[in-house]
Amino acid sequence: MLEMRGIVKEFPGVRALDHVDLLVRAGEAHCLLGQNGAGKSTLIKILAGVHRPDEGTITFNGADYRPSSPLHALRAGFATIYQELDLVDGLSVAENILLGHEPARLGFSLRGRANAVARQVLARLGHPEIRPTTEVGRLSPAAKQIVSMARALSHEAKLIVMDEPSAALAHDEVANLFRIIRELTAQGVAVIYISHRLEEIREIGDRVTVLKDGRTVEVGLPARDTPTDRLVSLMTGRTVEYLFPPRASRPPGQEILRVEDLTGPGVSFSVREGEIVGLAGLVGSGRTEILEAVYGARRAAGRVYLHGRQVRPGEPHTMVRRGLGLAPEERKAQALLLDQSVTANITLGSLPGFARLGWLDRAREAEEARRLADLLAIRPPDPERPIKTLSGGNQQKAVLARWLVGNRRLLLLDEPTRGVDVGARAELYAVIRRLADQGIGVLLVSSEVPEVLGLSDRVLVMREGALIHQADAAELDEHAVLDMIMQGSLTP
Amino acid sequence: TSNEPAATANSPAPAPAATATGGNDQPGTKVVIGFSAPAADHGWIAAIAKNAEATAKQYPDIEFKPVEPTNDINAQISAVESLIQAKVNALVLLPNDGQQLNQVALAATAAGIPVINLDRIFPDKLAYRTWIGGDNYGMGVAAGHYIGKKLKDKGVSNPVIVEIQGIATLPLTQDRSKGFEDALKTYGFSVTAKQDAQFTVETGNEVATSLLQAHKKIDAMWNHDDDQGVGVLAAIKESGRNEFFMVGGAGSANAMREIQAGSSVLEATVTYSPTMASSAIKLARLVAQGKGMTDLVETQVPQSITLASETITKENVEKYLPLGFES
Amino acid sequence: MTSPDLKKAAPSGLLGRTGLTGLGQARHLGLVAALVLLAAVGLVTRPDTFATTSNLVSILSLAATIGVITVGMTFVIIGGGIDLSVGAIMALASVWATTLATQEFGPFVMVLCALLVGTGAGLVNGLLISYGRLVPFIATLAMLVAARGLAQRMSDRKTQLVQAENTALVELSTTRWLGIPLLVFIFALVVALGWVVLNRTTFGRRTYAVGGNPEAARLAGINVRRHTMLLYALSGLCCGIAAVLIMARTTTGSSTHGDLYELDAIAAVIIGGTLLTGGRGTIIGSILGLLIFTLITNLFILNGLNTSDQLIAKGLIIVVAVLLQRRNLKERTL
Amino acid sequence: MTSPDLKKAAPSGLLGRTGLTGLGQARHLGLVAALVLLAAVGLVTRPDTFATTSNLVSILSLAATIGVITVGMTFVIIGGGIDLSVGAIMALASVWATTLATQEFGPFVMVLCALLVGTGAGLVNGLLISYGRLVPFIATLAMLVAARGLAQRMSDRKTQLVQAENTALVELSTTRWLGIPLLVFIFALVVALGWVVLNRTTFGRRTYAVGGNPEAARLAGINVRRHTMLLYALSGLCCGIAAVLIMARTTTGSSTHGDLYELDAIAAVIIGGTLLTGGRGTIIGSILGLLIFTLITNLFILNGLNTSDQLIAKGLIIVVAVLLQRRNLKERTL
Ligand SMILES: Nc1ncnc2c1ncn2[C@@H]1O[C@H](COP(=O)(O)OP(=O)(O)OP(=O)(O)O)[C@@H](O)[C@H]1O
Ligand SMILES: Nc1ncnc2c1ncn2[C@@H]1O[C@H](COP(=O)(O)OP(=O)(O)OP(=O)(O)O)[C@@H](O)[C@H]1O
Ligand SMILES: [Mg+2]
Ligand SMILES: [Mg+2]
Repeated sequence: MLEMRGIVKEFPGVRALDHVDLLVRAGEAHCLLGQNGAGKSTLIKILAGVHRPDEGTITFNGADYRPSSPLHALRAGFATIYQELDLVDGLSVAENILLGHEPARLGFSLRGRANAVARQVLARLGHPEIRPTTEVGRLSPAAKQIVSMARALSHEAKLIVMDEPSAALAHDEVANLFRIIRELTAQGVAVIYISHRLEEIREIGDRVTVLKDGRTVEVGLPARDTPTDRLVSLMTGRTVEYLFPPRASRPPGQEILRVEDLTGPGVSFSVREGEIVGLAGLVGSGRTEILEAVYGARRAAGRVYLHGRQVRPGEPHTMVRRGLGLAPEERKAQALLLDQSVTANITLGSLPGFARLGWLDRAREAEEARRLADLLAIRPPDPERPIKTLSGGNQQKAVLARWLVGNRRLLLLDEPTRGVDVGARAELYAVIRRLADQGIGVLLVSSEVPEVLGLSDRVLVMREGALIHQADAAELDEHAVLDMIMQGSLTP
Repeated sequence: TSNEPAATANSPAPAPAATATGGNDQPGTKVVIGFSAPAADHGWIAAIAKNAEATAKQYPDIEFKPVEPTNDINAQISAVESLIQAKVNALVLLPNDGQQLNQVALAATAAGIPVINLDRIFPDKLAYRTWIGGDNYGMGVAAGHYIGKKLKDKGVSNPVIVEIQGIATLPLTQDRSKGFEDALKTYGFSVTAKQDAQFTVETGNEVATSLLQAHKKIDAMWNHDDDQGVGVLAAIKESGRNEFFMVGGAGSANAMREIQAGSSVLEATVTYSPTMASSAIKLARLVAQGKGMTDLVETQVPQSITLASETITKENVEKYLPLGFES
Repeated sequence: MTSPDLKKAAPSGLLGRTGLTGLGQARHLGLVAALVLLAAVGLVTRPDTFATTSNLVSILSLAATIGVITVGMTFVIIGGGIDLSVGAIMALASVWATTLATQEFGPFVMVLCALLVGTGAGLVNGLLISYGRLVPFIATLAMLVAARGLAQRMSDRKTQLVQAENTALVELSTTRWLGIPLLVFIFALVVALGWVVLNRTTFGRRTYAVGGNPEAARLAGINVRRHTMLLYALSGLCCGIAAVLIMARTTTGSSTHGDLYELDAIAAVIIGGTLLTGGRGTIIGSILGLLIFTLITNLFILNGLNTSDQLIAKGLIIVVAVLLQRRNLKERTL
Repeated sequence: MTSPDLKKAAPSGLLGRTGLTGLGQARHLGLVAALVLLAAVGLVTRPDTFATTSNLVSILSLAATIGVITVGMTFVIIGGGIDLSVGAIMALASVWATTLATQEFGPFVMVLCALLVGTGAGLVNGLLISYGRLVPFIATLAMLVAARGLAQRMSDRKTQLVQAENTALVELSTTRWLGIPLLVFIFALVVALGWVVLNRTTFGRRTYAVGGNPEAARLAGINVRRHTMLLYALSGLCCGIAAVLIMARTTTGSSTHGDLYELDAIAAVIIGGTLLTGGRGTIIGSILGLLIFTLITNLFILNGLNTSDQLIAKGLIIVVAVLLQRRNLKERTL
């Protein structure tokens, strides 16, 4: 049904796609795999009419297809869920879903009809509780992701492209998403699905195309039968062994952080030197709120103690001076200076460390950035590039790198591996563990339960703003945790 | 300046000396006089507002009602409308632009309020009871004659004459330039270059700086306005040029002091005195009280009064200095 | 994500359906409070004149010209742009419509001429910005100087009177209906139309998208460039209408009309809660903002303060008015 | 992606390391091209006067006052704000420094007074914006009107001359060193200092961060409010320096000084490639932008064009100058 051949796309200084082929059949769920920066998003943006290819041909249902604009692509039957959330905060949910193809008569929008359509699509996605009239800017990231999906579904598309739709979703939501994908493929709609979670690909995918450094290394592998090792080695060019680094052998040291009744009664716990504490829970269960409250980025009830002394988290800058660092959840809105270089983004959190009397030592800055770019395998490995030209996963690595500079005592990591590929993930885990071994405390939020269990020493389970369980990670397994976080919270 | 007995009634206007010679200054019926003028962002206009207020204060029978000065036509119309609503007994109006406020002045007249038109004239004679103002054309003529005569006496042929205007879109600027041009023509001269400034020190300075670059040798310069003249003189001093002489305009105290000191290129200035505002208030009072001007034979205040523009030089500056306005 | 959580985030309220909820209302409340406060000052200081019909009518007449421009400006700013050329375009339209050549054809053609000139100049802005890719600030600044220059040339820097045979035009300002001059009705009509277009048509809703997230709008299949162009044309049209009103009020066309209107209009829009970064804002807010400014001026007129004190007081009042509608740092922009 | 590819993208050159690479340079090339073009016009039309030292010096002297203000404005705009009050603050500082009471203490105290008044007014702006949470447009607009009002009150609307005993101040403009007036050196010094602070210090780096993404800057541990406040104080300080220069040039302090400087300064900054949304921009660009404006005016006066034609031509030249440095739609903002 869709055939892309020999696609080449160059950005200034980077050949993002180098003769890529992709074949998609009607009614299949076709997965795209590849490391961060492999060119997945670029490829699907070509399909969506955002970028124009420098070379190559595309045929769709036998006819030549050359999208000149997103509008053209939508009309041709291609709908896309983009990796970066692209919604308009000032408009309502329904207006966002139907943006560009609003039901209208003589230019007057028919809001009743629009709300009805939106309600219907949201219901189909299993979220009747998102009201079509709510302003999108007030929704949580997860709800925004749902709205993005609803927008793609609202088109009568023949092919739907999903670029890491699950990155912002928790377990139960992913199941919902897969139900929809199955419905679509059953109706003959093709789906191109991009994700860094191999188990998802195994579950939903029919066939897999693997990209590496802008080239196709394998086309149309059967998704269910190809061994994981094989996929990983195709992507990374090597084998990734044991995913999670071994836990510390020595017991954790002195207490760094203690909170009491933070954000709500009963939310009390502590983090010690050399300890990684994981927060498990569904999206919206209040984990981000805890991190932000500790960091002084959000006013909240409760008490915070650092090294045994009570502090008033004022503003983030006071907490940073006390040795804390937060890698926030939404990298584009909360972490990145898109126009600046990777270096400037990395050193932003520790500028005084690179300066004497306010005067920057830029050589040292560049050196440190280069070291971290190597350590985290940021690609392209040139820290002077503007960060906005990096792929999503590589930007995420730069966000983490910011707090690997200087002497932090406690790191607050909110979904640190969002959008990071398998290979790089293993390296990140190793880096985090190494930090802990050096005596730093880590408070980690992740929506991927295996990640929380595998990386943490201790796990806190959250549900609807309450801390419902604390235990050593070794004492828990995935099922037990899932049971706890989902209990009673599934929509009837 | 307006305290010439021929022009107004019987008292020198700016100084608060109410030396009444006739019976006109005797308290009469109480009158409310509305006053509206452009925003006082300029020394001359500021002097207008101040003179008006000072004069009104001299008379216990005047209730002075100024409204917000503004440079926005639309707002000035509103301001005048509010005075009409307030049913003042007489209006003294210095419009931003006579044509544009003509309609509202007509409305005032129709409402039975006599309008004393100050300086910038309404095109429609029905719009005002009396006009009093300076002679912009005459000012240009005075400056032109001074420069023309002096150059002629020196025997300069083809002189470079530079003119620095005020705000170009004001009719008064165009009148001044016209008078200047016409007067120079009688000597066979013409203006070599002219540029407009904004009546401010700073713009005068900027324009003069560039003009001095454009013309390496200048014979004479006329600057329309002594306010901006401060900046013009600073630019001339900075450049160290002194091969030419300069004539100012309006007659500020500062310009007169320069002329008196004789240390700069400024040799003369032609007057356009803000004392006219004082006279206008007096006229408004007389009109509202139904009086005439006791020095004249007429039983009523005349319909129009034009002030003469005089030339102040080192010889006569002594006499004018007390009347100069502090810009 | 569970349904209770989402519900927490979901707002409710009167304006829930316009997409500008909670916040929007609070903002307008602040503006209304400021207006009420100013009105109270008026009532106390000038009990005799302030609350008279004729004074209120005169406030509205004063607000009308710049009010029409403010409506267009609101669209442009919500759409992520800015228009510095509004006053100059109005001046050019008024001059063009009052040339003797145009006046020959009677008042109807004069109005048409003003509207066309306004829209045309706006269209040039729009083309420069959307297809020429100039930043709006620069493109409209260039239009500002060029349009004023052209207006000066056309009029030879003279004020052009509306001829006696075309007094029908002037009657917009002098004829009253229910005691209110026609031009106030025109103002009201433009505001109402602006509100309808912004809130009830796809054009209006897309304006929020184009200003709030142009990239997202483009990805959603909106022709962002054409839309941007139309926004400036719309603003130009509003300037044309304003030119008609100013001709009616002053009986003239002049290259000096509308000097610094751009600042007043932008200030009104921003005080009304529209962000200079685009994507948010309301017509009502802008008009309330404008009325605050007009009311301040009116109070000063009535109380005859001297200019310097006025300016100082105006500065303080602006600060207080806005403190009444304090906004949080996240939304901070220009 | 291979390493040779990367090298291509890696910038070299003066600005290479600031993170504003390639693009930044290309932008400046456009501005330089526009300047060269204008200079060529000057050479052709007025071969006798244009390229003389004294004309070039006079262009720089004219640019100096507003140039100093432009440096401060560049900081504020990169930091995500805007400052409409620059001209008014300069006027206030010049008036305050030339009151008879101040002048008694001699030129040194006058300079100090101007700098303090400027910084103080800027600080008030900063406090209103960062702690009072007013949008910068409104806060500085309020400062504009209030500062002008105060300047008018202080000076009683009169132009205040620098007294004879304080001519040391005026000598900044009349004394020359290597044929160049001291005030041009002051201008150059301020530009150089501004460049260093913006490109080589943590303060400068933070300015980009605060303007580019205030939330990210806050979460990275930057005290965004304090920084914002300091930016406006810095802009105020620049206005104070500008006040000293204008006093030296015009030998006066006056409430009319610096009228509409805000527009000129903002236009120069934006033509220089700084985005009104903040986070990007260079001092060099702003100064080049300013020189373009100054050069245009100089050329017009040398050639004796009348104002109307000047305005029309100015509009066209701005458009052409910016088309020379066309920018793509994605970067479009204000
Ligand atoms: N606008 C751009 N300008 C320059 N380079 C770009 C641009 N967009 C993408 N690239 C580069 O193209 C390459 C492919 O990026 P792309 O976003 O397609 O990766 P991806 O496979 O989607 O990665 P991820 O899994 O991290 O999302 C990267 O090297 C990236 O730096
Ligand atoms: N800006 C906001 N305005 C209003 N409510 C909010 C806002 N941000 C979060 N909330 C609410 O606060 C609660 C906790 O949200 P929080 O983001 O801390 O959850 P979380 O467990 O970290 O989920 P996620 O994985 O999405 O970050 C949720 O009910 C959410 O709806
Ligand atoms: Mg991607
Ligand atoms: Mg979270």
